[in-house]
Amino acid sequence: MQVEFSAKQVRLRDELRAYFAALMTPELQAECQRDLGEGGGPLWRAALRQMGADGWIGLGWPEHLGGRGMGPVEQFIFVEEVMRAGYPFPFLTTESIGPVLAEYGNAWQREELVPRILAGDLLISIGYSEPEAGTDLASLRTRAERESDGWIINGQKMWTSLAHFCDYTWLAARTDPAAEKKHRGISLFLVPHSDPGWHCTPVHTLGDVRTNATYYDNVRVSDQHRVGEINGGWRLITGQLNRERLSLVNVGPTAVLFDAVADWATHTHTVDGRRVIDQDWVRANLARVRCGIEALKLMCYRQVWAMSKGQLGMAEASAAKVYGSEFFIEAFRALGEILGQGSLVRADSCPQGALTGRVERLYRTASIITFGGGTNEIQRDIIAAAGLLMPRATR
Amino acid sequence: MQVEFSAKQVRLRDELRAYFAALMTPELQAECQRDLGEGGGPLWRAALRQMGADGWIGLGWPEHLGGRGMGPVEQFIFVEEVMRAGYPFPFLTTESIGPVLAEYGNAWQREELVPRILAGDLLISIGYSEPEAGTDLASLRTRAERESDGWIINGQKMWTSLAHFCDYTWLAARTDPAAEKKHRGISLFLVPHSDPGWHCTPVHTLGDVRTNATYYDNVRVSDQHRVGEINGGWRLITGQLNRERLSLVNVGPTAVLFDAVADWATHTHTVDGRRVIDQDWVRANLARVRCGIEALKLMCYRQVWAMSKGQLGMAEASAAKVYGSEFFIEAFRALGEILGQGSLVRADSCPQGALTGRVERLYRTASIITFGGGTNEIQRDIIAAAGLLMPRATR
Amino acid sequence: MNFAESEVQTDTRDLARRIFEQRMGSQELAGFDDAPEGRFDSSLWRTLAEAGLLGISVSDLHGGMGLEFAALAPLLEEAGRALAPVPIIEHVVLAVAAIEIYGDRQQCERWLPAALAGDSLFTAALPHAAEVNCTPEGEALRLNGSVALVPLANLAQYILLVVPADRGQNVLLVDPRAPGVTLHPQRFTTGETRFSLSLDDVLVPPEQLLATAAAGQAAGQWLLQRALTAHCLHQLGVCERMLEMTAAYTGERQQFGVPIATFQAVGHRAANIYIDLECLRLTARQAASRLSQELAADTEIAIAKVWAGDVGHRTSYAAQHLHGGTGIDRDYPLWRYCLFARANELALGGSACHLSTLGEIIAAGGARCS
Amino acid sequence: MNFAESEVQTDTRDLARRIFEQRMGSQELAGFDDAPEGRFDSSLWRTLAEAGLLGISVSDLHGGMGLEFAALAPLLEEAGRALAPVPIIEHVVLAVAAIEIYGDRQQCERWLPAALAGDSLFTAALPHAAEVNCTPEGEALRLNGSVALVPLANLAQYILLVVPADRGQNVLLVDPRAPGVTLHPQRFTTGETRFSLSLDDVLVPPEQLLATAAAGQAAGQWLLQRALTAHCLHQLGVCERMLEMTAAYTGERQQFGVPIATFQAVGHRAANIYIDLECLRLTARQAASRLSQELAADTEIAIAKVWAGDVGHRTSYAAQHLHGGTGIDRDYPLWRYCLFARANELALGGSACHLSTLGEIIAAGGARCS
Repeated sequence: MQVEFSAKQVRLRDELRAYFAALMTPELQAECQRDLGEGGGPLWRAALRQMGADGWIGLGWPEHLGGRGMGPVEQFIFVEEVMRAGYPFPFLTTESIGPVLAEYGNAWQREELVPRILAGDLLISIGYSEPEAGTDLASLRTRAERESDGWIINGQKMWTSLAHFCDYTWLAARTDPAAEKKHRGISLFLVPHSDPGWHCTPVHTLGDVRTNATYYDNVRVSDQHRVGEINGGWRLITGQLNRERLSLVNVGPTAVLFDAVADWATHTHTVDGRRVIDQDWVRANLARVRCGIEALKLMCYRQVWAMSKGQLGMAEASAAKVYGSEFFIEAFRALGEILGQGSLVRADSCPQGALTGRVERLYRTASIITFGGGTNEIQRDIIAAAGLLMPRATR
Repeated sequence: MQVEFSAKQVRLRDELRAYFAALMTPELQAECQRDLGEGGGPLWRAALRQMGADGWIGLGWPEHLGGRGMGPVEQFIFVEEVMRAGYPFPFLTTESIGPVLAEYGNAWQREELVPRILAGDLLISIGYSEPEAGTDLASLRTRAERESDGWIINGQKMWTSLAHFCDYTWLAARTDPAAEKKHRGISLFLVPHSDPGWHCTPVHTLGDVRTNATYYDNVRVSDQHRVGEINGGWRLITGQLNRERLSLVNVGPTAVLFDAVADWATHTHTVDGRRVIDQDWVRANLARVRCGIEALKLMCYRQVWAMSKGQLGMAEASAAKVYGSEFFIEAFRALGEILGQGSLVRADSCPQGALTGRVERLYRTASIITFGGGTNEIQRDIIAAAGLLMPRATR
Repeated sequence: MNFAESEVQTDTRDLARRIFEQRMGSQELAGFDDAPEGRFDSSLWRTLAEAGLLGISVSDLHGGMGLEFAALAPLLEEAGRALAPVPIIEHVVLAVAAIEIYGDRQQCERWLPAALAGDSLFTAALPHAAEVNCTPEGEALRLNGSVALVPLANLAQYILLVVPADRGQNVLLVDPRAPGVTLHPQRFTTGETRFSLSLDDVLVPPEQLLATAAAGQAAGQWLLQRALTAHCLHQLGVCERMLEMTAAYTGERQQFGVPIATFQAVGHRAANIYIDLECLRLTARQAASRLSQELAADTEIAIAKVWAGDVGHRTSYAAQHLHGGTGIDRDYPLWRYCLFARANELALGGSACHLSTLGEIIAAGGARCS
Repeated sequence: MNFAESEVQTDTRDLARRIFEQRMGSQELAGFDDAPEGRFDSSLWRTLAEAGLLGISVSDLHGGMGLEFAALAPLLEEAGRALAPVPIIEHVVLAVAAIEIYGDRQQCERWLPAALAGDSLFTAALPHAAEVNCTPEGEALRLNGSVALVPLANLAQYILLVVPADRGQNVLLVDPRAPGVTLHPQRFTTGETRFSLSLDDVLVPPEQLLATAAAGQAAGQWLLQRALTAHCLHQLGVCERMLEMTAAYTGERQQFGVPIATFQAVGHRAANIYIDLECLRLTARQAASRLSQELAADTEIAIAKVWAGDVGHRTSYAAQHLHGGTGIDRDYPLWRYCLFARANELALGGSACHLSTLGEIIAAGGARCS
């Protein structure tokens, strides 16, 4: 085992770090802050296309798909750096849907859509959850019915994040209501947001980030918009979610934050003249966070290495997702304690990029990934069953 | 709310503390240490009878049952002090079986046995668990069958702690194998250990403490030995367990230990000349333990106060049991870290009563009460159902 | 030993709950979510004043009820349950109490009647938020520096400040409209506007000084104890409501054909919060009880504040998680509670900080269990 | 980046596991439970020596395999899984390595062949356990003081000690039979006898000194890094076995008519340990890898030792709890693992202590993530 990057990988990382230092202009940073770290603005779009044009988005992709063929580890280095830079990278599109499309998509999807994804030109939101189908995703009710050579889709989706600036929704819909096992009757479609039957209304959240409810009223799509086999959607969903998990718990931004808080505490003095970091509890909080970052970093690296060998295990992916999502919550809390009252001030009252406002917002938004991307309860069930071969409850 | 003892209660506590300081002679302490904090030796027996003769064991009991009528709070003060003193007090007999016998027992049990319990003259072990019936107690298989005017009992019990020096086992046995609900077919008996069909073999444990497997081969008891109604045992079991929980998590010994470790760390120096307590992590460990002690103390006091008002709630008793049992584990760990390698030395290689050997043994034995006395999983189920009115799974 | 609520506590709780329930439904609360003028319902404030609730702990000489600190506990807990947009901690627990205890007769007569009647509003900031330099100027004090995150500084007649002094602390009232005082709006985590104060050569006349130097130090400590305990009690109310919502929601929300509460992982996580709340409830109320009895309470308050931080954090995340997306949807009320739990957690120092304080007490030979 | 085991690591693991599985069944282990002469299976030791496993990391000049530190990792993990009664950490990781690296040619030739052949046994104690005063006496050193909990001091030819020096540390070998050395048996938490050493004017001749003063300081640090990492790897093996036993037991044990593993609370607690083990596995192996590459490793080792303590503690209690009474019954093998998890946890400082070390590194500007 050797965790360290090769010399070539270190050069790549350094190149990327310099690249993003230049790309993240103050104007782009201000726009991203205004958009609450979610992206979608014009400068953000331009930067994404720039990354595409510069060949970064498909860095690790095989060349025949328009990538540069460098492999999963290098792709991960890119994602980690873009996230460290504070750019809201649309990793759901590029790192989870893109690869599934490349593997299971039809000719149009592979030849038209995938290249546009790698060019930073196409964005896709995910439509799985419904009001009555959250953790029990297989019970979804949105229906797609055959109509001549296409499909007509009706239903409603919840938490369709980013949909308001994406081009398509990656939609799970029921195509066989009579299937004995519910999850066997589901197919996947790419629904263009240009369809007149597609509607999107904002849902405002604790973290201020906007998400969406999306509505499908007699949306008509050609059969070309179907992904994979009819009634074969479940496999695509689990494949997409497995890939999503690794991106969700990317440790880059938290590592940057740790360094910044540690440096701040080293250079800031309390009223009584001591350095902040000379308070015992400040050190203890930092040390605890540092231990967690190291573990999560290793879990992610190990997984991306396993992907490069085609060995990604289900239990390991779930373990990283559970650990990372719960660790972030504790990390933001511990770092917030160090910043004290300052971390109760919202970013829009702080100087741009101030640590305090960042931690305030991160603490407020951290719960999403403990239930999003497959609840941690389900992930623990998976670990017990797939990782420890423990029998499952029959339900 | 006023947590503090009344002046009268403070005097009682002080009187008890002085009493036990005298009672716990070095010889008795040595015997208790030899018996691994479990009791059963001749000096231990003599001291128990002395407490009985001095009127302490029944301190809080009503006068018509042979007590001094001072109430549950005063009874709890007594138990806390006897446990603080390091005397292995047989609280299962005195604080849980005794009261149930007094409430549900027949004339012989109330008039003969209860007074002997309060005199420190009668000890009772508990026989519930079986090889196949642990958490699922209602599935127990030990059978009691009618035979003329008495009962004939056959079966095996596990974890019959203290049985090897007790006089009776408080035994749960199936009396109606046909009962539709398994827990409706159980009755309780007091089985005298003098019966030739009663056998006891030691089971040695991680904590060195001996427990027992007990065997019942055609044990014959008169109907007088039955407690409560035929097939009405379940209620007695839950009543006994509810009372047991409070004793299991008595905070007294841990409070004494905390003080001792804090004082030790204040007066001991590290190799580099600092006081042990001047290390930041030592303070943090102590502070964390201190917070837990305070919470557990208040939970126990609140419950004993509720008992004095006849209001003991099921969810609160379960909460104290779960919290206390899991807190002890963390407390012993944190205090052990402070003592360092010393807490890896067994008491028999330490000076009598040394902190190090005490913590070594406590850490080793601490898991028992997370599954004993009703597993913490069951307790959490109870809290969710009885405390939060959440629906339960049908099983 | 007595764990029962006193009759007057029960009365206060019932009265406060009735008022808050009548006046502070989800819709009313929504009106204060991003309140640009601060989170203050003047009409609710007047109702509380008329009910006598602003004077619970003030002597009847000054028109109050003359009750002990513990009588305030139910009001604080209920304010937490309701997220009532009224400055009970700053006005009642701190400013009014400071005037009554440390003010002279003139100061009491000048300010207390209007403060109890709801006619004049006070706010407060303790040293935790203040970087202020005080220099004597005759009998007055000259202030320079800044104070962060003062609620309602724009509406208050006076701001109670506790600031460092040469020897000890100074406890004084600053007029937010006095020359040299500038208010800068700051958006607080809960969404409302608070204010950062700049103090440039602000002169505080002697009639606005309540306690200075060594006496001020004692007064500052006394106020800090009250403020910490008040945040713990408020936190208790906030967390209780979060747990109630979670138990109810998971009991109704169906997935896989059953209420999700029937999944053991869900029930047990809620049970853990139940236990946590027991710990917070008992330690917070104990702190209030000791303050009432004027017993030493530094240890008990530090312990309660550690629990208030830990339990607030854990309850908030458990509640969000068990609600799934609903927990963060601003159309469902939980999200607001999460923010107030965070505010209480960090008010006057988080758990790690108070754990360290407790460690210092222990290292100095205190906080023994005997 | 490469997370695969090297071929030689796989070979070592396979070989070690085969030997331990053949030789160390429950019954064999039971024979060492309360070993009054210390926990040492001399026959197993000879087998390991014959298989070359005592010399993995020793240069082929001295008859070893000449492999890097990481090649020892599988041996340490397997020793943990098997609870093998052999002093791999003291003899192989510490004493033999110290002689090879810090000894001169004579010392190497004198001791290494017999040590690798299993003919002479070494043990070791680092400063954590030592309160020893060293004074020079010509070219020799005079020792006074005591050393706690030395395993197999009764059987060893020499004891490697790292003790404080005037400027730095001294690394030396003490003959337990030398005048002035007294061994006092101490019963260790695992049940076996270890020894407290009294050193009264013990003279250590120059040919038993390996490194002194500043050089000794560096040597002592180097040995401490190896010892800490070795305990983490051993802990990994110990905890892996506990989790395997727990998954198997709960999958078979029936209550309420179903295997208890099907209760979500049981499955999730086991899943938490699975996650914990990932953390320990990756951080411990990373520490070994950095030592192999002779990279700076203080931060990574401190992190691994924090995990080793936390994971050992949590795994032990989860395993005991999920086994119910069976977990503490000495007729079932789990209990032994619990004790070794505790021993590894506290060896050379527990998690709290190493967390504090890490905090110091951070405060000095180190341990950044970039």
